[in-house]
Formats: sequence, C-alpha cells, structure tokens
Amino acid sequence: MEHQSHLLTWITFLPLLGMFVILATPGRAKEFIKQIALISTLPSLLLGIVMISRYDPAGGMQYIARHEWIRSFNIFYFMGADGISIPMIFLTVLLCPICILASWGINDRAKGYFALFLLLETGMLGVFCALDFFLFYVFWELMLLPMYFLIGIWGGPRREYAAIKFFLYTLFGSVFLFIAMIVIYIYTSSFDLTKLGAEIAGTELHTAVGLKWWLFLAMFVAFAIKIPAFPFHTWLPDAHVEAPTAISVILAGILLKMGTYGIFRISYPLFPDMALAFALPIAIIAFINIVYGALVAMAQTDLKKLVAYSSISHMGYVMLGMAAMTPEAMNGAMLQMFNHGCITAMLFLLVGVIYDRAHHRDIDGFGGLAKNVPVYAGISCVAFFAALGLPGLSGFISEALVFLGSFPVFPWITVLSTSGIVIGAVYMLWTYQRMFLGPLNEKYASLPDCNVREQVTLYPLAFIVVLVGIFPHLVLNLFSPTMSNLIDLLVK
Amino acid sequence: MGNVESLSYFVPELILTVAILIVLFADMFGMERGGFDLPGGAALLGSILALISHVWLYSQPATMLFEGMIAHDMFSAFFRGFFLLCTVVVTLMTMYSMEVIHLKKGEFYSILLSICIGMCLVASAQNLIMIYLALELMSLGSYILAGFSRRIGRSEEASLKFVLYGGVSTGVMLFGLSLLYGLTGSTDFSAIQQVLISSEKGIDLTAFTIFLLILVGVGYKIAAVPFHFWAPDVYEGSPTPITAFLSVASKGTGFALLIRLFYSTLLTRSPAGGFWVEVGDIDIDWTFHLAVISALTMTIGNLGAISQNNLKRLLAYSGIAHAGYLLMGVCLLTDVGLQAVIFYLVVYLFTNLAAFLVVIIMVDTQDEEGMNGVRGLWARTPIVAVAMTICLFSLIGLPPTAGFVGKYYLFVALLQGKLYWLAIVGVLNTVVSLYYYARIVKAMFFEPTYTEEPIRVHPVYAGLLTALVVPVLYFGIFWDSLARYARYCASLITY
Amino acid sequence: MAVGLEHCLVVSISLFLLGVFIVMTQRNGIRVLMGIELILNAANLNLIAFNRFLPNTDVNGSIFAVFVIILAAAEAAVALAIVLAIYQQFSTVNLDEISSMKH
Amino acid sequence: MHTYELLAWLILAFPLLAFVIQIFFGKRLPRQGDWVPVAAICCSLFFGLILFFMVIVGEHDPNFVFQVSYPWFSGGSLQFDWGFHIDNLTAVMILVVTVVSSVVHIYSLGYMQGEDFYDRFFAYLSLFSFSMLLLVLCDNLFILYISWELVGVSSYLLIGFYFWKHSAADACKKAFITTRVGDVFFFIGILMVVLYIGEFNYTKVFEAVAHGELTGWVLTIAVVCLFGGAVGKSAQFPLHVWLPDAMEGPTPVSALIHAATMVAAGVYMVGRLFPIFSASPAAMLVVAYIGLITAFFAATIAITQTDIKRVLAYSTVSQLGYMVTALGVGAYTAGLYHLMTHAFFKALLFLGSGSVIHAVHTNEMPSMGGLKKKMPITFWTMLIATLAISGVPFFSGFGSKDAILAASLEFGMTHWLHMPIFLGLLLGAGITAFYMFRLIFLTFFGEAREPKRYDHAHESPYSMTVPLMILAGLSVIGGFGLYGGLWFNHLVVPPVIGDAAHHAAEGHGAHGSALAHYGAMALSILFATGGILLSYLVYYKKKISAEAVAGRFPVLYNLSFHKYWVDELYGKTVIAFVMWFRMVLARFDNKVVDGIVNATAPALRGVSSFSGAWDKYVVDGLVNLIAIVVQAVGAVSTLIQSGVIQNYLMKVGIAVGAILLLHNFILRIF
Repeated sequence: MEHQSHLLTWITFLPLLGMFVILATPGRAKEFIKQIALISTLPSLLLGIVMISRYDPAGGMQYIARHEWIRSFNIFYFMGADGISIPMIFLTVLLCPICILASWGINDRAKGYFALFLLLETGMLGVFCALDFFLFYVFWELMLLPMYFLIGIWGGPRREYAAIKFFLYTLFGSVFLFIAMIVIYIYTSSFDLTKLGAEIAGTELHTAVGLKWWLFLAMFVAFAIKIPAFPFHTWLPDAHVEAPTAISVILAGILLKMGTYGIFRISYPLFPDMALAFALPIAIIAFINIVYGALVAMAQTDLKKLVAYSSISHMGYVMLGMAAMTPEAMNGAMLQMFNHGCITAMLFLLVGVIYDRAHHRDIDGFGGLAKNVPVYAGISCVAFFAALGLPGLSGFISEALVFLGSFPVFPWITVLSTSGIVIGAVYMLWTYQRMFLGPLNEKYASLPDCNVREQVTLYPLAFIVVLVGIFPHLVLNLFSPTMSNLIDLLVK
Repeated sequence: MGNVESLSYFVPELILTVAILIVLFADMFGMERGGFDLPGGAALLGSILALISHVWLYSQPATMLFEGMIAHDMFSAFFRGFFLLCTVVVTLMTMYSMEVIHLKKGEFYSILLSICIGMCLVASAQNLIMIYLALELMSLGSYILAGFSRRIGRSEEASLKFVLYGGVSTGVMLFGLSLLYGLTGSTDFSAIQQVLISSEKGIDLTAFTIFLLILVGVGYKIAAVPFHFWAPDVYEGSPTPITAFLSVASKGTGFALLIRLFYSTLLTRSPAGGFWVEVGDIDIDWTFHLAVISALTMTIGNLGAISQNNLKRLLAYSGIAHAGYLLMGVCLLTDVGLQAVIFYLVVYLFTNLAAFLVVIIMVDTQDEEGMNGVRGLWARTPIVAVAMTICLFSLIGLPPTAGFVGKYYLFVALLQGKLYWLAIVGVLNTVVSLYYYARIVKAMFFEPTYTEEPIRVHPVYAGLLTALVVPVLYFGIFWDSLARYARYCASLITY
Repeated sequence: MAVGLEHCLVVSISLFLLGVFIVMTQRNGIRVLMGIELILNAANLNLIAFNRFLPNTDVNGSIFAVFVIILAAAEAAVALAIVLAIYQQFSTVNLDEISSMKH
Repeated sequence: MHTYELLAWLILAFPLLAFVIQIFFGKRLPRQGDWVPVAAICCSLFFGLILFFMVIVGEHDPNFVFQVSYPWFSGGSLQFDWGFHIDNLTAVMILVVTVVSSVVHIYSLGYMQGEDFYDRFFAYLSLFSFSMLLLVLCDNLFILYISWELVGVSSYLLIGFYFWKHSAADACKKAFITTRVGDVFFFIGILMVVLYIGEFNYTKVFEAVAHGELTGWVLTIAVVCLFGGAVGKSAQFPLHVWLPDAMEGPTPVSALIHAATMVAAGVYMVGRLFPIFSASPAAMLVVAYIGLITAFFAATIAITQTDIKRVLAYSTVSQLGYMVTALGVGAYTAGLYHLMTHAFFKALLFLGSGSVIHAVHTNEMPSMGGLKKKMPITFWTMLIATLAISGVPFFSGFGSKDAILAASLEFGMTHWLHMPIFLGLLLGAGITAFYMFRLIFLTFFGEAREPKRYDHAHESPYSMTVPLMILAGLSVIGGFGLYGGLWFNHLVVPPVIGDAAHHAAEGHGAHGSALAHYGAMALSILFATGGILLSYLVYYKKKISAEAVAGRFPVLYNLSFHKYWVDELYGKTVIAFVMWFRMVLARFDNKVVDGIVNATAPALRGVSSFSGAWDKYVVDGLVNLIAIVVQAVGAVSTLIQSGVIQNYLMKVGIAVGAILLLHNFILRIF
C-alpha cells in the first residue's frame, strides 16, 4: 500500500464541515452565515493551490487515499488525482468561493441556501476526486440533491418545473450508469477505476462485445445528459434560466464538465475498444451540439438562455476533441473543459449582475449600456470575446487545439464545425451590440456599475481567462502526460 | 426437536403472549394513571423484551422445532426480529397517535401483539397447517385493526374491503394448499419436496395451478399486481399506525411466506450451491413468471402513485412499487437475491416507518393526510421536513441513504442473474418514482404554506423519527455490517 | 358405482368455482361472505377426500380440515362484526355503495 | 540576444505596454494618458527604422532571413512556438506600419481631442499597433492567425468607438463577423497545411511544400482556403461589404486600419505565404481573378458615392484588388510595393478627409466645395495623394501601379484568355483617376455649396497637418523605391525556396519584358490622364452634366450607386436564411426535443389530476400521440382502482384465469 495522503479528503470534506457549522448557527445571523460559508470554502481553495503546486504531471495518480469501506463488495474509499481531475478540482474550489460571493444578496432562508451550497461543493469535489466507481457514483448522485433544492427553492418563477426536470433528467441518466457499474462489478468484482480497464480485459466481459457496447452506451447516456449532448440537452436551458446566479455558474462551470470528465475517467479507460467504435457518433453529436447550440442560442432573447445554449455549443468542442482521440484534440478537449468553466462562469456572473439591477434579462430591453457602466461593459467584452474564441483569451487555444486535433480524424465534421466559430461570433457580438452598444436606453441611465464584491468575483476569472490564453501550458502541462497515457490506452 | 425443548427457542413468542395477557388485564382494570397509557406501556415493554430475548436466538444453530412444525433458522430469526422491531415502533406510534387515542387501547395492543406472533410463525412455519393457522392469526387481527380509527366511515370501509378481499384470497390459497396436499400427500414441507423431487413428468400444469392459487394469497399479502387492489383503499382508511404496520410488517410476512413456501417446496437447493432449481421434472420457468409479476407490480405501483394526493394512498402505491422491487430479488432464486431482499427489507422498515411517522404527525397536528398538509412544511418544522426528505430520497434510492444501497444490492443480484430487461424496467421505475416522491419534497420545500405557525412535534415522535432516520443515513454510508448481516440471515433451513 | 376421489374433486371444484363466482358477482356483503365459506369448504372437501382416497397420506389432511373449520368460524365472526359496523355506518351492506375510497 | 531579436522585442513591447497601462490607468493619468501610446509608437517607429535600415541597407541581401523561435506550449504531438521571422518584407512592413501608425497617433491627438472615452481610444490604437506588428513579425501560421484575429478585434473596438450610434454598432459587428467568415477559411487552410506538414513555422512549411509534401488538389484547396482569410481581411469580393461600413469609425482609424495597414494584412499574408500560393497555379488564378473583380467593381462603385469616406473606402477596396491581382499573376514585388505606396497615400487621403470633415462636420461631398482656400495644407497634401493614386508619373502610385499593369499584361500575353485581367485593371486605373479627381474637385474647388459650413471651416491644427505633410512627402518619395532597380525590386523578391516556387516565380515578377513594361506604362498614363481630364470636364468645368449621364444610364448608375445591391443580396439570402433557420431550430428545440421529454410527464402523471402548464409544450402531432398513449396507460393503472370490492375480486379472478390460460398457451407452444 502506497503512501496515503489526506489532502483530497480535506479538500472535499472541509466544506461539509462548514455546512455543519452553518446548521448549528441560528438562521437569523445571515451575515454571519455568509461569512462562515465563504470561510469554509477558502481552505479548500488554498489546499487546491497547494495540490497543484505539488503535483507532478508525469507522476501518474497522486494524493492517493485508499481505505476499505465496504468489505463485502470490495468497495474502497479511494481518492486520488491525476491530470484529468486536477484542473477540475481546481476549477471547483475556485468557483465555489466566487459563487458564495455572488450569492451575497440571498437573504431568503440564507441558512439553508449556504448549507446546501457547501454540501454541493463536497459532492462535486467528491466526484472529481473519487477513484472508486461506487464512491464516484455516490458523489455523482449526492450532488443532485442540493442542486435540486437550490434551483427549486431559490430559483426563478418556473423553478419547480426546472428543478424537477433537471432532477428527472439526470437521474434518468445516472440509473444507466448505475446498471453499467454493477454489471462491470459482477464481471470484475472490483470498483477500482484505476485498474478496472485492465481487469475487464482479463475477464470474459472482454470478449462479450455486444454487452460492452450496451454498457458503453449506458454510460454514455448518463454522461451525455450531463454534458449535455444533443438531444439530451433540454434540461439545461430551463435549469440555467431558473437557477439563481451562483447556481447557474456552478451548473455551467462544473456540472457540465462532469459528463465529459466521466467519459475521460470511466468510459474511455474501461472500454477503449468501444470508445473507438463510438468515436464517429460522438463526433456527429459534437457537431450538432456546436452548430445547433449556437444557432438556437442566436434565437434567444433571454440573456441567460443564450448563455445556456452557448454552453451546449461550447461543450460540443469538448466532445469533438474527445471523439478524435489525437493528442491535440484530447488536450484541447480537456483544456476546453477548464476554459469553458471559467468563461461561462463569468458570463453567468455577468448575467446575474445585470439581473440584480434591471430585474429582467431581455437582451433587447437594454441598449447602450457601455456608456454608463464602463467597467461592466469592459468585463463583459472580455467574457464575450473569450466565449467567441478570440486569440489571446483562453477559449481560443482549446478550440484551436480541438480543431487541429480532430481535423485529421474527422475532416468533414471538423470543417463543418468551424462554422460554429462564425455563428459564435454572430450571436455573441449581436448580443453585445444589443445590450451595450447603440443609443443608451434612458431607462437605465442611472444604472450603477459593478460594485466591489462583483468585481472581486469577476476579476479572478478574467485574469485566468487572459493568463491561460497567453500561457496555456500552465494548464496544459498539468494533464498532458495523463492524456497521452489515455491516448496510448485508446489507440493501443 | 420435541415440544418441550422447543420452548426455549420460543421465548420471544412466549414473552409476547405474557404481554398480551398483561395488556388485557391492564385494560380490564382501567389502570391508567396520570395519562400514561399503561396497556401501551406493557405492550411496548413486552415487545422490547421479546426483541432482546430474540437476539440470543441468533447464536443457536438451525433446527426444527415442535416436531417439525416450525423451523428455527437465520431466515426466521431475521423475520422475527423484523416483526418485533416493527411492533415496537408501531406500538410507540400508537401510544401517542391522536387517531386511536380515545379507543379501546387494550384490545388494540393485544391484537397487535398477537398479529406479531402470527407473523413470526408464518416466517418459520414448515407445515401447510401451520402456515394457514399463522396467516389467519395475523389476518384476523389485521382486519379488526384496520377498522380501529375515529375516521369512522373510511376505517370501516377499509376493514370490510380488507376482510372480504383477504378472506377470498386466503380461501383461494387454501384451496391451492389442499391441492398441494392432494398432489403430495403431506402437509410437511420436507415431505412435499421429497415427493415432488421424485415425481414423474406431466405435473407441470398442476404444479403451476397450485402455485398460482397459492400466489393469490401470498400476492395479496405482499400487494403484488394483480392482487394489490385492496392495498390503496385499506391503507387510506386504516388508522395510520396500522397502515404503517401493514405496509411494513404485513408485506414482510408476505415475503417470508413466499420465500419459505416456494423455496422449500416447489424448489430445491442446487447441489452447486448459491441458487435454487425446480424440483423433479417440473419444467416451469419460475423466474420468468415472478419477474413479470415483479415488473408489473413496480410499474403499476409507480404509475398509480403519480396522481395521488393523499399521502397514505401515495405511500400505499409506493409500497406496491417496492413490493415489485423486492420481488426482483425473490424471482432470481439465488442466495444473493435473498440477501438483497433481506437487506432491502431492513432498509424499507426504517424508511417506510419513518415516512408514515411523518404522516402520523401531519394527521395529528393538522388533521390532514393530503399533500396540503405538508405544504411549506419546511418553514413550520424543518426537522420533520428534512427527515421526510431523507426518507423519500431513500425510497427513490438516492445516495447517501440506505435506500440506495438496498437498490444497489437488489440490482447486483438481478444483474448477476443476467435479468437485464428487468433491471432496465427497475431503473426506469426508479426514475418514474422520483416524480411523485419529489412532489412531496416540492410541496414541503418549494410551495408556500397558508400559515407559518410552527408545528409542535411530540418529543417522543421527534425521538422516534430520529431513531428511524439515523439508520437510514447510517446504513447509506456504512452498510458493510448490514450486508454481512443479510448474508448471514439469508439461510433457509434445507434438507 | 362407489363414490371415488374424482367425484369428490368434481364437487369441490364446483363448490370452489361457485364460491369464486359468488364473491365476484354478488353485491351484498353477506353473500360474499357466504361465497368465501364455499371456497373454504371446497378446500376442506379436498383435504378430506385426498386423505381418504389417496395412498401414502398422513392424517394431517383431516386435521387441517378441522383447523380450517374453526378458523372459518372465527373469520366469519370477525367479518360479520365488521359488516354490522358497516351497516350501522352506511345503512347498507351493498358493496357498490361502500366505495368512498378509490383511484 | 541578437540585435534583430532585441529590436523585434522592443517594437512589440512598447505598444503592448502602452495598451496595458492605458486600459488600466489611462483615465487617471494626465491628459488621459494620450501621450503614453504616442510615445510608445514613436519608440516602435524608432526601433522600426533601425530595423529597416539594418536589414535593407545593412544586409542588402535579397535572401536575408533572420529567425528566432521560442517554445510556447505543446499540444501533444504538435509543438506550438512563437518567434520572429525578419526578412526584407518584414522590414518594409514594419516601416509602413510604424510610420502610418505613428502618424495617425499624432494626428489623433488633435482629431480626437475632447471626445468621450478619449483614453480608451488610445488604448485601442495601441492594441491595434501591437497586433499588427505581431502579425508582421511572427514566424508561424498559428501566431499569424492569432494576430490576424487580434487585429480583427482591435478593428472591432475602433470601428465601434462611437458605439452609441446605431450605425457604428452595426458596422463593428458586421466588420468582425464578415472577416471572421474569411478567417474560418483561413483557419481551415491552416488545418490542412498542418495536417499534411505537421508544422506551423513558415520556413519549414515552405520547405515541405517545396518537397511536394502538399500537392495537387489538396494544395489548391488549402491555398484557396488560406486566401479566404485575405478575402475577408483585405475586403475582397465577395466579403468586401464590411469595409465601407467600417467608415463609421473615427477617421484616424479609417486611415490607419481600413486604408493603410490592417486591410493590407491580407495582401501581406499572401505575400508572406507566396511559396505556398505559387505552388498552386490554379489557386493563383483564383487569387488573380478575385483581385480583378474587386479592383474593377469597387472602382465603379466609387464613382457615384457622395460620402467622402465611402469614396475612399471603395477606392481602398479597389486598390487592394490591384495588389491581390498582382500577387495572383505572380507579380510579388509589384503587389507588395503597391501595398507600401498605397499605405502612405491612402492614409494621407483619409487623414486629409478627416481634416476636411473636422472642419465642415459632414461627410457629404455635395455639402462641401471651395475649401481649397480655407484649408491649403489639406488641399495640397491631398492633391499629392490623389496624383499618387491616380498613377501620375513621379508620384509613388505611378511606379507601383505601373508595375502591376505591366505584370498583368505580361501574364495576359502568356495566354490571351488572361488578357481581361490587364484590360480590367487598365480601365480601373482610368476610373480611379476619374473618381479621385471628382473627390478633389467636389471638395476643394467650385463655390461653397453650403456657406454656413464653409464659413465655419478652418485649417486643422498642427497635430493634424504635420502628419499630412509627412505622409505627403512619403507619397512622393515612396515611389522612388522602384525606379531604376533601386532597393525595393532588388530586395523584396519572391522568396526562392525549392524548385516549384522558384519556377512559379520565374516567369512573372517585376522583371517584366520591356514590351510589356513600356506598353503598360504608356497605356496607364493614357488612361490616368483620360480619367483626370474627364473628371475635370465634368466636375470642374461642368461641360458634361453628371446628372445627365446618370439619367442616360439609370441601370448602370443605380448599380453603382447601390453598390450592386450586394448587401441587400446577403440580407435576403444568407442572413435571412440564418435568421429563419435559428428560429426554426429554436422552435424545434422548444417544441419537439423538449416536447418529447415533457410528454412523458403527463403520461406519468396518470389521469393528470395534477395541475400543470406542461401541456402547452405538448403541441406537436407526434408528441401528442405519445402523450395520449402513455396517458391512457396511466389512466388505466388508476382507473382499475374502482373502489368497489367485487370489482377488485373480479379483476383478480380474471387475472388468475388469464395467467392460467396464457401459461397453458405458452406451454403448448414451447
């Protein structure tokens, strides 16, 4: 047994500790609760930074904690991090304090909100840290519950509908994952994600191609719903629109990544041969996601819905990259996961800022805002340009890598998908124009600009967007070796 | 084992019998002091003592008692514990429930305890006569208790439906038992099994008919489709503690009966171990038939629950659905399947009793069984709302609740048996069930309430609720011990 | 022609089906109860007949029948008590009218 | 560190630094920090000049190349580097960019004084300068694409500088999106190159192409795609529509970006990638003809426009067409030379027009007139530029345009089918002279058509006129680069890499045959003179009435005046389609994709006693069908719960009977 590390355990469960503190606090002390919530996310962030700084990209799985959990089923409490999870963990611990800050305006039943939020953080971190399939699944589902309440209680007018839709949809997907997990367990008697691939190769499951096909499909459906891949995406616009700002940020910034993370972490290593068989369908779905998402985004008048559909489009790049399985494409996909997390988080935070002031999100209801809210307009400009893939900002590098990597494998799909670049520019700029340019809408002549709290939430993300745009290797190097191992496994 | 020696294995039942007597005496002399419910206290004490004494029996080796009339094995021990625990909880519920508080408590408790004895006997019976006797012992008591409510009209209607439906079902089952006797010439399970093993070909249809007739009785007990019709009406009309009792203990009895009777007569343990096969030359795909019933049961249960507004009725349908899930484990005819059933039953006990306890609290405090009663519950009593939520998530089967682990165990068994289609039906049903369970959650958390006035929950109820919900969470995370316990208990006495 | 097992079985099955027919069709609660009695007695007849005619049977069949008779009486008592209570409540024993809970 | 490397760093660093300072602190600095970018660009100019002289004078070697490359990141198997590629072309371009940029910066000090977001303007200018310099200096396709997009975004920001005007907001969006269409092709071209060659670096790519690693139709498609980028950025037909609209930006911006530098990026790119382009003769033809169409067709539009900046805009489009055609026919040196000269005189024209607009506060030429006296410096400098663009001898444009004409004539002589290129360009030259002098006559001569504006007009401040004079000087002497085998046509020659490129460059180029050269020169002077004379007759002497001519040929006039309705065509086709399609998809998403999912909900709700607004989503026929079926199933599942006990018993009986029958049946069959 190798050296045990408690780092990931601390990162994951410290927010939970905060949750209990909040639960023990009387609900009237709202400011205090918010402060506790913020404080309990910070240690995870610090530890996350420590984690990255000590991480050795070439060193394989690190920070391993492995303890027996359920002996009867060979289930372990098994946590660890490699290149695939490190950026996601970092993204999570980064976005959570930001989201707490963005939720500062929540005063209705604040105790419940922040307690659930911290539970959500634990769930998300658990998903990214877990290396035991069962543990993974537990966190995967655990995350649903707080999300359901956070949307359902603190959401917009149609929150109940959105919450239940989100819940039903994702549960529908996860039950298939559940079945696949059990079937794999039955064949291998193991839940160890680091070894399952090899173990499957050693059992009769290896030759049962038909069954493997179904298993891969089952898992793909589960992950595709989270991504969300066409045609499983319709929960997303509703959930995003109705969710409170911070929850939209989490949804788009982290939850969507879980789908692709799951494919990288589970589907591909477990069934490399099926991954190849599914590559083309995934690529086609990716193309549909990119173009369809972008076109539908263009048709939206609700700013939040537009951003939501743009997420569908951007996650298409991730899928295109993962379908191509070349080093550039896979690295691009992984980088796109990270970048989209930051960019879309910014976009949703920006939507939240304007919604807090104007109390609506109708794009056409604004106009000329650049004149009186220059800071807001400036940050929006950065975010919008990052979203449309402007060089120098992070989104570009990942999209370019995806295209470069997938072009040799799927030339036509890639060429067709590049139209997403133009459509992306069209809807982003058009939106920018309708909101910020043109004559000032007199209704908003005295709109206050971003306050300090909002700027604090936005600047770190903007900084990362620019930083990664200029120095992409800061993030790329984290997972590049892991990805090349994965590719070796796939194209072996 | 002879009758006298057998008594030492019969201590819990004897304690219950003594408790019944004490309850009756206490009631007769009207010994109620300071508002304390003495008969209830006696019943509670008796059932707790029985439960404690029962623990000792686990260490005893499996054996036949009372000249082969009943068996002592881990399986029956498990169910005895199950029923006793259930009785303890239901007694506590009853003691503080407003629904039955003004009625003749003595009768109520004595009948409850005698039902418990009947159930214990059903789970361990090794003889057709014993089975019938035990079943009638519990059924007759249940009919009466179902009518024990101050909601006069509905309770009596429930009672009538129950007695007629139950009478017919057990009658049909009895007819089946008589045919089984005719086919084999014996009422003893081991003898029946031996005869069937050596039987010649061509009795498939007879065997199937007998099975079907017996299934009418068993299916009625576990509320399996198409024998489930009574459940929603009776659950709705009965006093809530009894509904809770019926939904958990009575269902458990049905499963104990099904497994005991079916596995020890029409099936035989495979020499390879780990699973059961048809006896002799009877060539009937039992798994398929039970699997179809299981699929129908969970589907109709879940679909039926969707449009319910009465919580008790909703939980009745949910109970039907869960019978379907449990049948998945039964139909596999494997050890793992049995373990899964046992595991699931434990989880179901805590979860469902807790859910019904919340309903009792609703009924007591607001006189409201409908969805309206729980609207905005979070604002009024957060603890109860959270507890109910945990129960509902457990019923859906979401981690980190025990319900998830129960489902997990069931599906492991199911997929080991390669019953993929049933697994798909099962998980899809899980998704469907989310819809109506979430409606309750939604009502509790998302919907406005007409009053913000806090609900005062009786401390006993609060304690009981906690005691029921904590295991739901605990077993959701640390369930290794429970899994091992299930493995330990899933051993039927075999010949 | 001596009375044999077949004759008994024909009678018992007829009784059973009759009982089933009654419980399925009769609207009067008391009559349904009588149908149940028929079903039980059909089973009883079976038990006795098997015990009498089949070789290699133990006496348990007859004992079973005795128990059934006793329990049938008990069940009838309970059921009649309930029907009585129903009559007090609804002033009818027509089962069609006792259906406040449905769907 | 090598001197060139250091210089390149310095040239790039100053504008970038200025941008960062200006965007974060500009508002708080004295004079809103306008001096920061101006100083920065002047530094860049200084180092650019040093670089220019070191390369051109110091090295004086046609094959001079300096390269330095830094690792950036690795995307897996592909290595992404960045670095500097300095050769004669780079040196010339650096000079052009820094000179025009500095001049425009200085000019803006006066022109933009007092505008809102004054600090922002200079920040954007710095960003643009940085991007453009990066574009020129970079050593590989990836960085080229990055800087390509960066100039695009700076252009977006600058066009939209008056964002509170609808027209400006529309124009900046249009510019960015239209060029992005081209960029996508450019990107696909890069993808193809990288797919076959696996490298981004210019030199390595050129060598690989020379070794035939990318040949045949793939190469042709790749080159055409790469050229797509130039079509977008250099406003070639059919993506030229953004450039005239881009005149909504402040005039210095028009001068800097939309006349002198950014739009030339496409031409520069074709020149930079000439070894790839020239390896595919088929693609070169595409380039040549696109350029020809653009050159001629934009010139005809310019005749009828009345907005002074629009005339210049179409003139720019037309001149860019000349450059592209030149490259297409293989006249590398001529095309790039025209790029340089055009940069000077077109920047001058724009700045001059800015000066005029500054004075009379209108863009409409019919509202001007007689400004010659009021604004002598502006007049004289603009006249020099006009002479240059018209191709009058001894001005810079003459040499470059003449070289282009000569090359195209020579090209046409190789095959008569290609003669239209020459003829089109020749005619275009005449038209150019005509509309440019029309501009001069309408603006500076004649009587003041709107006295109010005229009275108000005055010569611009020195910060604006000095730049004009500098550029005027350059417009004159810029032409001497080519005469008599001076440095330009000696140094800026087609890069010789491998045999294929060499061969392609061999036939054409600026070293045209004497016949073609002198013939073209004579004809060009003739046509230029003709154009000027005609213009003189129509707009100065009024011998010929422009209105009458327009009335005689209404179709032609309308075609020209309405810019051939290209914008309207796009609006009715592509844009209309996309707008329709997105709505269709949105509706599809909302009703069908979402509807199918939601339809299961009423189904699951059984008899749907539960209230819900969900039904409204269930509208589609298919969805309705599913809903009805499943709803029925749900209904049955609870309707059987009739509440009547014999009903229940009856159902149980039927069920048992059915199971028996079914089982029997199944047993029989199997």
